[in-house]
Amino acid sequence: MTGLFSEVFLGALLFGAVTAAVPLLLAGLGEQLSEKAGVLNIGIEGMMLAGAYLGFLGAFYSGSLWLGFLTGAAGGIAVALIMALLCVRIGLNQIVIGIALTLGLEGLTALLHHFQFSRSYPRLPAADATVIPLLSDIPVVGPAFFKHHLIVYLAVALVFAMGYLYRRTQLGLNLQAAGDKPAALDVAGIDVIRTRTIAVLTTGALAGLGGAYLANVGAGLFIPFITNGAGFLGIVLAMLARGRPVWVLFGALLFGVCLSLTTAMQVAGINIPTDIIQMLPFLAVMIMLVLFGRRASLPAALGIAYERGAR
Amino acid sequence: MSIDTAPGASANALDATSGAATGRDILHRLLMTLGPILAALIIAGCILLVVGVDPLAYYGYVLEKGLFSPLGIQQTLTRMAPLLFLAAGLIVAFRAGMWNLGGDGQFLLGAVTAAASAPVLVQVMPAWLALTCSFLISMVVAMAWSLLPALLRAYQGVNEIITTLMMTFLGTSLANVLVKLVFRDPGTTVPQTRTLPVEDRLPRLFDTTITSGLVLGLAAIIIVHLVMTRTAFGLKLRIVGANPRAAVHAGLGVPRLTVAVFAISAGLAGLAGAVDIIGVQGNVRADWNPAYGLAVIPAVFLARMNGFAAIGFVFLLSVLSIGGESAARRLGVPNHFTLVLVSIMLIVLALAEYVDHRYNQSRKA
Amino acid sequence: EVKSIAILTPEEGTDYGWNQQGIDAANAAGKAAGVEVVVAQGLGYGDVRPTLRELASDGASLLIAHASGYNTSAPEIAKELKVPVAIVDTPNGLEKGLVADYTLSGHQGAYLAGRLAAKMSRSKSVGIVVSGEPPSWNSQSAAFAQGVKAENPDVKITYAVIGPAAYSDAAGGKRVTESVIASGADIIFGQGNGSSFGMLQAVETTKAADGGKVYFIDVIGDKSPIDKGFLLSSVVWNIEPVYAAMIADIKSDTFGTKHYSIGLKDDSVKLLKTAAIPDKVWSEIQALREDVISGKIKVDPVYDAAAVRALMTSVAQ
Amino acid sequence: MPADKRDIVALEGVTKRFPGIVANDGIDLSIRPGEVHVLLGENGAGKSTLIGMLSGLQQPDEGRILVDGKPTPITSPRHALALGIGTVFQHMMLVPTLTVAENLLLGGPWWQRPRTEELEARVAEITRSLGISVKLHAKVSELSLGEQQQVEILRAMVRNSRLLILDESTSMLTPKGIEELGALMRRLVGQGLAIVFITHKLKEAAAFGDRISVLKLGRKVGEIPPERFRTLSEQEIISEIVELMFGKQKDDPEAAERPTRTVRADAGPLLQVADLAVAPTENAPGLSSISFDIRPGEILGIAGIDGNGQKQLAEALAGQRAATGGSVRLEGTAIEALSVGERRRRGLRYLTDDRLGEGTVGAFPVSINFFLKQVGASPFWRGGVEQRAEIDRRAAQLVREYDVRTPSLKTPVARLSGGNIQKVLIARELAEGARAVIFNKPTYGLDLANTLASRQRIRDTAARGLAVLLISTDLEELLSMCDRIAVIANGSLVGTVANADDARTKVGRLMIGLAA
Ligand SMILES: Nc1ncnc2c1ncn2[C@@H]1O[C@H](COP(=O)(O)OP(=O)(O)OP(=O)(O)O)[C@@H](O)[C@H]1O
Ligand SMILES: Nc1ncnc2c1ncn2[C@@H]1O[C@H](COP(=O)(O)OP(=O)(O)OP(=O)(O)O)[C@@H](O)[C@H]1O
Ligand SMILES: [Mg+2]
Ligand SMILES: [Mg+2]
Repeated sequence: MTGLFSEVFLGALLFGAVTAAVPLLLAGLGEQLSEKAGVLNIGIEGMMLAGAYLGFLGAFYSGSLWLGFLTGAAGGIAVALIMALLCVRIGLNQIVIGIALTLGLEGLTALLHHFQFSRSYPRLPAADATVIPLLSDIPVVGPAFFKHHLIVYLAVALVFAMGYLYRRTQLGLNLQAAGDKPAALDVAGIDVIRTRTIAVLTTGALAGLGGAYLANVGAGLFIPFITNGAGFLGIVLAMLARGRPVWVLFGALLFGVCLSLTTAMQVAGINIPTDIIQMLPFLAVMIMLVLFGRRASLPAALGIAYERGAR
Repeated sequence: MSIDTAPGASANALDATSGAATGRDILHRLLMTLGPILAALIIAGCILLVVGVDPLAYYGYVLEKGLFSPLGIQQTLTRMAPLLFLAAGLIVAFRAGMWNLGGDGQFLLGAVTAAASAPVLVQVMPAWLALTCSFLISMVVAMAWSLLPALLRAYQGVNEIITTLMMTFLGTSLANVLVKLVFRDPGTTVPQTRTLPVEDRLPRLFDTTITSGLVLGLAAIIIVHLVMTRTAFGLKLRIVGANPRAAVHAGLGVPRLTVAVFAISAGLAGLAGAVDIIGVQGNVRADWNPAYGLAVIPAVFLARMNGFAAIGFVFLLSVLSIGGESAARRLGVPNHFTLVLVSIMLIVLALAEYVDHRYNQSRKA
Repeated sequence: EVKSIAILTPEEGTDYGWNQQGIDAANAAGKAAGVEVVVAQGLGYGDVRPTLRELASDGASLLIAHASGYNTSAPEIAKELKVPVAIVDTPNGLEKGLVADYTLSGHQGAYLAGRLAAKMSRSKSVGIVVSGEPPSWNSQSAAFAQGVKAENPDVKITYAVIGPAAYSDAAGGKRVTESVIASGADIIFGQGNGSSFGMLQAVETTKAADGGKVYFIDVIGDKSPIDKGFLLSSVVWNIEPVYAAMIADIKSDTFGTKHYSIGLKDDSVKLLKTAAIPDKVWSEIQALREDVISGKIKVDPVYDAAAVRALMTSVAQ
Repeated sequence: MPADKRDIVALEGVTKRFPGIVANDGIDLSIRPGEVHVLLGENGAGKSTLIGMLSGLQQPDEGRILVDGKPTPITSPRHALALGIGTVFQHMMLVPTLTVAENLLLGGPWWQRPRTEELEARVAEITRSLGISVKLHAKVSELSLGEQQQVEILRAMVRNSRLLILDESTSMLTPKGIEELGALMRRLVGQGLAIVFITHKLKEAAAFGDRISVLKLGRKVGEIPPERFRTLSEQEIISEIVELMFGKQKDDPEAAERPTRTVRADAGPLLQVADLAVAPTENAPGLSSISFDIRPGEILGIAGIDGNGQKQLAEALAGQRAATGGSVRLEGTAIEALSVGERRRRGLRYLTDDRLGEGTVGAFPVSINFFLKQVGASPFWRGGVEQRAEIDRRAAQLVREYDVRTPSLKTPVARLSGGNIQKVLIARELAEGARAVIFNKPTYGLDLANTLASRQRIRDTAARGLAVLLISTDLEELLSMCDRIAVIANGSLVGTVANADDARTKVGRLMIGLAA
């Protein structure tokens, strides 16, 4: 059986795990940002779909992946803008609008795909990888972690950038205050609405980018419902991570690895139905919650719209 | 701290200010619902125009096939049954300030349980008894599925959004495993459960194709509404939802009530699954997941967790899904357009509620 | 007295696969018989009773429920409204005048595809990637594996399911296919709806272990219009004869008394010839095709997922 | 009234309406450097609303605000800060999950790193001159309410405010703290600042103010300008204010009246607490070996600086907090193992100091809030079904009896002013069947009339033969009501004194850690 698991194959499995993890990572980081600022962003699946569709459109017509990531992020921002206007500015129910946006984007992108691509199913060429010298020569680990598109390294760098932002900057303080006690932020002279708007728009950009990566690199094409619930996984990751970006990274990787594990076990001929293997990451998380889940600390004002001077 | 006060708090804020409904109130509500629906239709109509479809024809078909044709209205009413049960379950949870987002998993497990038990039970006992037992087992299984999130929330303070979402992912997979490995009908090549014969399913109403599950669903949601608004138990749950600390202070057994809320909410979701199987579907196929939960959640919010309003919104959803499918087929628009229409409608309705609220406030000032 | 027939499909008929083949075939059969064809597509896998009832009330003389998910509801509606329906994957569901079954299996074609793959694999390693495990795919996966082993027992077969209900998981299709290619396969036999485009993309963008091209063998439909030179073949189904026979049977009152199937014999299942297949190989395959038709080679369909997995385990080692 | 050139800020005819109420009605006000302007008024008179407009939280519906003589709409809190208006709000405005330092830094330019060193230097400077100390690196949630209030004052100072507004900032302070804050205010106005000071304690007004304005039902009903203020004695000022507020002449209404009740010495104790212990938590001290008895008709006071375990004691008695040892007996039966609800049914009542946080469900109607602790009990519920008529009837009765000022029974209770919410709570706790009552800071935040009324209720309660435990940080209050006063420090009772002539000194000594 060891023969089956050649270095190349193991490398490919892990590479696949990372590729699957990146959209989850970006969505999770985005959701975490919104939640920190007090906005429960259920519309993130819709933002990812918009990012996937527009990202693919951009990359396909321009021939540049980077432009695709840009248009993807813009797509996410466009959806986030609606969310920010409706939920942050005028305080509509975040759950209603979030679900509505997700449903709407599912329908809209499927509709557009139908009229545009459903006869030709265009596909992008392979994403070019930035090979990190030396590190990429390590067996198994090298090809798995150090031969990705540049955006993957940027996404990982973002994890640490966000960690720095939350803990060491004035903006980090503002975000936390916006989620924990928005009135205190307001009287300190910082506009809560603006802070939350910025957070939601950034979430949109990250989710859109995640969607674009999923379509352009993960799949190389766009098809309806391509995100398959990745946004909801992002929400779960963000909540499990309790405000720490690194935990989003670990969580995303766990999911990615479990997906690859499914393939590995099949290739090894272990006869467990995929349904059961697919339950593994969720089981793992549930067990973690049962063992260590005490008092998951969410921001006090999460999900509650802020209105100045309201009683 | 946790997010728990959010859903209940807003709901209660609304229901506390709304006094007894007068005729004018009802008229006003109706206008504030129909107006936005019209606006949503116009917006969605513009999208139709862009893709080259006549919106009037489209809506004509939606109305005709979802509402005004005898066949259409029967289909619409039949579709409502499971949605009503789901809505009832969500009302309990949301009013008590708990985000049961695990409805789909509970629904599927309830469905699988019903599909596994009913065909067997009808062979050994009278049909009415068999179906009743089947309903009860489904309810219990769904309740059991909610136990872990309930206990974690009640005694460990673990946020239930995460746990119920996880359990819904797990429940969906488990339902599939059960269908494929445990309850699989040996007589078919397709992995699905045994089929409950049409004669043994819930009777249809009068001479129509409407399932009597509709009556059960209506009864469930009305009972839930009355319990939540008119009884001590309901008030206790609403206190927990609006201010958990006040509930502790008032001596309510918050952990126990929490578990009760989850059990009721999940039990109703399980019944939704059972009523769909025993009333309409007859069996469960592997990988079947209608994901009703996602559409029902906003409907319940828009109804401000009021049971009667929820019935209205569920009806609207059903008309759109039945009529929209037909209209799409006739006019060559992909069926996905219905999603866009529902989405626009939700947003416009939410906006209208906001405008209405603002208007009322400025009038009172 | 057949005025119109209706076909119901779960997804849009633009997938170069199951849905498109069904709709195209219904249209062709209808045209040939001079009857109107109503297409209800993209219905999903939920409850289609409303659509069935509506189509029946609109006067369709035959409802073709073109998804295994519809095989409980369609016979019920047939009995309720006394309308003939055709369903799939339910061989023992026949009822005279009401229900006919057309359990389709391209296993004979898949067997040939397996022989083809074994002949053409440079690395002596091929992969099967599926997005789910419905019976008709299982029988093709199994037959493909049998074909491979019959051609050359030394060829390694890697079998991978993307995940449960991963029909639209294009990224998953790509990821799993890439892993399978990394395990050494240079020919991929892929079955999946939306996800098969992800498989195709993986084949197009990943090099085999020897640095050469990886080829893709598709099923049911013909993706050559969107091929970029990586499509080796496809087990193409032609359902038109089936539907034509159904219309004829309704007219002659024999509907619901027999099974319809497709096979190599009448070319309702055939292997797609592409430029990537050398003529010599193609003629060998054609010879094998005759053997299958004549019964010299017997290919038994295996529908059960567990049996397929067992088969894969035994062939993989 | 034309604006004076000397005013930093002046209000001209400012009106603010809320649904169903005119919170401010044509108010004129002038605020000058070098003056402490005291705002007085009953609960709900509109003081905080006025402050809200000065600090940019709300906009007036009519009238205008002048800053340095120029009409200036104060559009946002940020704008108010820029104008040099710093506010310490009635309700805490600190982020509990951040440290004190981070809270003080909040509001800086977003792209910057928080300038912690700079802040530390600045804080050191201010605290030195003010004579207070703050723990810069403690999480706010770990601080007592008194400490939090100091942080808020410090924050206003750090921002170089020209006008400092203090909305009921003394309500959480000890007598010593109040004195210090008063001295601080005097020093600040000495440096040329303007201060607006809101309080319900007339003595504070007389002691620290230069100018007094009195609000009543949203209107300004009178003002004592500095010229007059300086000519009056404390007693004269107080009686003038009382006249403005209540329209009747009266001596210092708060002057302590010793309890004249006599506790029957032969009666056995009604509430007995022995060796009660509670484990400390992350942000609250524990309790250790708390023991006391209260006889029927007796009021036992608990004095002490806020945050020394008062809340823990009250909660442990009520059953809301798990005790780790000791016993609690009510009328001889042990109740320490019973639930909150069961203890209440036996007659133990707890009036919380956290009215909005746990005492009420803000969004629920006033009527329901009367019965939060009786849900399911007859006659308001029969067979579990709500009897709305019965509830409304009884609620209306309680509203009348306890003089709750509410637009209607259906009004969400959070819309009431603090004093009226308190009346709802008192009515609820004293309802039928009470045997022993724990009052935790019962008059916190109440206006004078309400304070007096509440105290009278408590005395009446005891007079009916109930045992009363009165927890308060207000020594005057304890001295005016209790039979005995115990002092709590660091989670244990450090001594108990009978409320005789020298009680004040004895309690004071115990509180600062000396023997009585
Ligand atoms: N006057 C009142 N007295 C007691 N409780 C009240 C009163 N008004 C409202 N409530 C409380 O608020 C809840 C909501 O009341 P409301 O009459 O608005 O119910 P609802 O949910 O709108 O039901 P319905 O649609 O039947 O009117 C009631 O269940 C009750 O607990
Ligand atoms: N945002 C608001 N919405 C509705 N009503 C309000 C609002 N703010 C204040 N009120 C009402 O305006 C009136 C004045 O309230 P305000 O808080 O100014 O009183 P106050 O003088 O500060 O009383 P207290 O001494 O109790 O703090 C009260 O009746 C209150 O209920
Ligand atoms: Mg009502
Ligand atoms: Mg106030």
